[in-house]
Amino acid sequence: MHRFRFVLWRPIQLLPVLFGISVLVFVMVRSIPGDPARILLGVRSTPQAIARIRAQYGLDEPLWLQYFYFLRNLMNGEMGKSIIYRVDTLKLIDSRIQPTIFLVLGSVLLAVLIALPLATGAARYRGRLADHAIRLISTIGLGLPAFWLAIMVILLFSISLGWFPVSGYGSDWAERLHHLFLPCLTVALALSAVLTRNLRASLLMELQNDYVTAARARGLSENRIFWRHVMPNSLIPTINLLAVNIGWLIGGTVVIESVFAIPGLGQLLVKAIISRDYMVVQGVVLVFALATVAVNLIADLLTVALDPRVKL
Amino acid sequence: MTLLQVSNLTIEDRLGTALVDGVTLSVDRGEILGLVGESGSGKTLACRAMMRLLPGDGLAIRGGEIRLNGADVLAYDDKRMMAVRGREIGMIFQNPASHLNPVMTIGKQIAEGRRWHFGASRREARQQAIELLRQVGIPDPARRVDNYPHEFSGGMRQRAMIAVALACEPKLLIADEPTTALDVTVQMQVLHLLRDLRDRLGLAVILITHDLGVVAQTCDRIAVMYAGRLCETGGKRQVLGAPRHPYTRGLIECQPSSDGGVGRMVTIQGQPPLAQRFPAGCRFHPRCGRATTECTSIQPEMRVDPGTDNHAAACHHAVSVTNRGMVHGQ
Amino acid sequence: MANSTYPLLEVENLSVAFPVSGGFGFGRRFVHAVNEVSLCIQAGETLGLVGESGSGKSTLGRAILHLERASSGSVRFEGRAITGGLPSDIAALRAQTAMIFQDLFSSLNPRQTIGEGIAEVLRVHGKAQGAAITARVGELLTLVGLDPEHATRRPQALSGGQCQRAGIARALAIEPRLIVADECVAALDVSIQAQIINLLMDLRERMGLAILFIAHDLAVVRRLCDRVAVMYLGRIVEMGPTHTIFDQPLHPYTSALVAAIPEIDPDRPLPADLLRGEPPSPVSVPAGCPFHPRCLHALPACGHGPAPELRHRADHAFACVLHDRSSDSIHPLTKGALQHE
Amino acid sequence: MTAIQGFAAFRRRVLPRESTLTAGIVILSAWLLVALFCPWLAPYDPIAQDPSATLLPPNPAHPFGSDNFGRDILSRVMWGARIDLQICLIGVAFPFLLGTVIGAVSGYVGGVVDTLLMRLIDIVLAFPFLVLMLAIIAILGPGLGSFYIAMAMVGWVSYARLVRSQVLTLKHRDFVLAARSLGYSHGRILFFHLLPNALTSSLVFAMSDCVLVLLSGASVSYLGLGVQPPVAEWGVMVAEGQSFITTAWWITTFPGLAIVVLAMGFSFLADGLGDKWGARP
Repeated sequence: MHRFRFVLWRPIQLLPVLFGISVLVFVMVRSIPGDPARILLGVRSTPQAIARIRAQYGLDEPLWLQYFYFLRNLMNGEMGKSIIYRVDTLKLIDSRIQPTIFLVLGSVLLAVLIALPLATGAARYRGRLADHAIRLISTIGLGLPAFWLAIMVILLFSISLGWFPVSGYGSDWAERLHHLFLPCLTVALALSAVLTRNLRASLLMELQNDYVTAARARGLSENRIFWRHVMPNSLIPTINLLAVNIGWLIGGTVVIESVFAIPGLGQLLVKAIISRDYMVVQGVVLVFALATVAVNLIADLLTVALDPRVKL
Repeated sequence: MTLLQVSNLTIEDRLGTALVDGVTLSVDRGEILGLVGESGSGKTLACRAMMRLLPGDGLAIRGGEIRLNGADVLAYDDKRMMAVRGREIGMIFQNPASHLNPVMTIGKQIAEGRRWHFGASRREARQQAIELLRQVGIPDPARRVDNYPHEFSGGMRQRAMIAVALACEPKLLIADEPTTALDVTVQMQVLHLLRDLRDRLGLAVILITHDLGVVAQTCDRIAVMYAGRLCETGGKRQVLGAPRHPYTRGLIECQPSSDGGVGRMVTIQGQPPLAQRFPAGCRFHPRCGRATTECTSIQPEMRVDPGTDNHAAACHHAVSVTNRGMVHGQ
Repeated sequence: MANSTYPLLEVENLSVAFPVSGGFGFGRRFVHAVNEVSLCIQAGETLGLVGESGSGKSTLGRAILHLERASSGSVRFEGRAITGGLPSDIAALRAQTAMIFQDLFSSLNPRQTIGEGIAEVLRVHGKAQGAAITARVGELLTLVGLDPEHATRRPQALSGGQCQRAGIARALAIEPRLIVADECVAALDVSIQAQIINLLMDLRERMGLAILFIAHDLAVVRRLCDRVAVMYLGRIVEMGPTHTIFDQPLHPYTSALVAAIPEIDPDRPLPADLLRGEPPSPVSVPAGCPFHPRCLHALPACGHGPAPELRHRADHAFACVLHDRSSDSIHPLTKGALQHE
Repeated sequence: MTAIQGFAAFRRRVLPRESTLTAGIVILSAWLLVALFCPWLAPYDPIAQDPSATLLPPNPAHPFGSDNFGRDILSRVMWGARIDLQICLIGVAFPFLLGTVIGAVSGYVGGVVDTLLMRLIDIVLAFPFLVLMLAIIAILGPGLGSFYIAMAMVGWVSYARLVRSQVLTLKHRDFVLAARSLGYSHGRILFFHLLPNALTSSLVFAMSDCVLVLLSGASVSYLGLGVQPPVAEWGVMVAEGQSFITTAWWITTFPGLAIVVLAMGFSFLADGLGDKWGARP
């Protein structure tokens, strides 16, 4: 089918964005005042190390050439060394990425599980008590600061009830699941508020569409109309919303990982910022940006697969 | 034989304004009834009431009777009503683009009715969908059955919507301005299709429209509504050839005939009233040249002209067969 | 008039093309919404422009007022070149032309009262100053049959017919010589339609207005217009004085349109199928005569070569090869006349 | 007239009928009053330490308890309203102004300008919001000023996108065509005809954006990269109380609740205005 050419074309369209991301990341580190070599190496840099890094990144060359070196190094998987951990940034990221991935996936899963029934209930009982209650809860949910919610959740489930560990990640799968549940729940609670509100709104909008009237006029039951027509059509915008919120979600993990002391990328980023470990900052930001782009790409492709109207 | 009899139907909004007031209509099997009126005349609302599908909040049927094959539809519970919708009374709309589910194939939407009302299998329903598409004049139906609504042109979409309605095999089809959004040449094709279905399937049709030209060429009987009330009903030739109500007459005269005519057009002065400001007495009287003090206070009843067969008008000064010559002489 | 030697409006070989992305972004194609159209309007004349949806009639109307970029051809207003014209030429066009629209509510700024909208025109064009503005606004509203107190209302508070009158008042504020009316009665109730047509007739008489009346309702066009141009897929296929077009159409498309006018005559049967199918999308215009796939009289030759040229017989022009064989004696295509051959 | 009747009359006359809007206005004006009059309302100095009153649970003298330095939590929450309201207002104002103007011009002008701008927006949106902000703050150094700059650099994107899409739809409405046919200048069309119509949804979005800005400001401060101790800011207070969570829950709980309530106020206001103006961003 013609519209599936999109699958090939869309990634090509992303090239300018990827280029922009790399420029932005490059400019970000170069705009720190002071000698770049010294900044990249930290305070305890030796003259030899400074000379080496000057050569590797071409720091005496014009800026566009420096950018070229930066790209070349990136292609070779060279993101520089962390001044704190004394290892390659890429290796560092590799060792820290797993908890973050599970945190994000778990949160999305939980959030959808929470939001779907709530939004459905609110839309089907519009204007009744259930709807008002769900709307109020989701409005409160919007304003919950993740770091505070995390502490409250720890206070309740870990300290008072003792069901879950306070912090850390664990060594085997069962332990990790146990450790990750509370962080996932925290992120999911906040995310599900956004999802519930938007899914409810798009369900209500779909319910007002003319084709719903037409379906009623054909004698279909409200249940069939809702599950067969309204729900699938409302999920299409919700997928996009979820993708847009992935960026927000990754931001949330930064905070959550710090609170729960999970050795993930977010915690790494915060520590790197505080200790001025710019190579790590640069690497983590780049990884986060690429992940966001990838998620949006998947959402775009899903939309094309689900909605026959969408063309490039 | 009367299929649907609506008597004294009254629909009120939350404030108690009668948006449809005492409407009495009937449709026979195999008959096309034209329901004519301007926007806000309550014609669509009256038809939605027949399916008990009033749009929006706060609208309610406050009085009257709707009898389908003699049975009182207003007394039905939701479950029995669902068996009436689609199966007994089908409906098609002005804007097929929005009344078809945009992300479901045409074939699936037609098949849904077969599966829901008749328990057809997936395969049967698909075959029947192709057959229905052929019946409504879609070329190459076996291929088109898998298309989505946006891949159809305007006229084809209207045909597809008719096929979706026909899938439930209704006895009565309510067609709400089905040709208004179409070009004239395509409008002609759709009207032909409706006439053809009536002839072949014995389908009764209520054709809601604002266009008297469409009515004249398609319908058997005509009912004219103004501001929520019926003003004139009767056979097509009676109503269009010898209108008894001044509003009907005005409507006929202010539509230019195909030979154009010359000079200024005949108009009905003023504009249709808003629902909250329906005038007392005859609702047409502020715009009527024939109005007298009687018209401002007393609501006229529908009265059949004794010299005719069921040609009724709600006007204190309705023209009757006996003094018809006067009207025609202008 | 200073430029009385020129027609008020002259359009020559005007084309308007829109790019449509062909699926890959680089495969750019063009939709020729308006294709090599020529026409002219004299001062005080009303020209009807008819056609089905997708015929390009609205685009042509906008291109004439320089609201759409022409891809080739020219528009001249009182002899001044408008396409590629100087800002001063455009300003002269703007000072003497106005437009009225189909969509009653969307054509008025929802955040302005009717009075503010008209006053803005007066102020921008320097038609009135200070207290005179309010007086003039009242005058204009009265002229179109509204109450001066409607000036303080917003469009949402008016009915469709009143909005259309307000739109006409705003157009008149400019004191135009040409008005382009784009389907300006299509969205109105029948009883209101006639009122607006009468208003246009009155204004035309009183102010010597020229009107380009774009519509799909042929009966109304017949009543109002002096001349008619019929468009199909971006081209004018027939043009001439109103009575000729309606009584002796030469193009099969025109004759089908005329026959399809719904008539309030209970004894007239629904006309038989006049045309095959529906208007094709302007994105894929058929080769040869663009009308041939729907034409009941099409000859084998109609499907090839370039689209037929518009040929002129006195004040009547048409683009069809059917009358080639007997060019000296033309049989009008009234109600299927060709079938009798 | 009793107080209840008085309030009822006040409600009828002054407050709008919509309950969400009313709730939003009441919550926000309450916080505004607290922020304005905290020097007089707060029972204690927010940064004065009192070694004799450390880690007291809520009691009549300290309704919200006290922290490890003996500072009164209630007074700190009240003074915190000043900083956090300021974060919301300044944090939203710059992105709003910047984004609205850029979006409107880009949507109206179209062409290359618009294409370039859309690419730029795509690039900024490719970065997770908080991550990009943290990165900018990392360069500029911690502090409230850096936060505002980062907010302006990142936040304008949403407004620009919103206003641009509004302008793009409005641009094809007939009243804009009418304005062009009447010979109005581009500036007049853009600023007098398009922008007033596009602005409502942008304003509604700004109200809901206040929630996001508040949470970001508090998060950044919580991470130690925004407002610096000992200034009373809610995010900072939560961070300070975290180590005492097992023994003194009140230190973290009350500032957090303050954030939730203020955020609710903005959400209600946004929802209420959205319903009233029929604008859904």
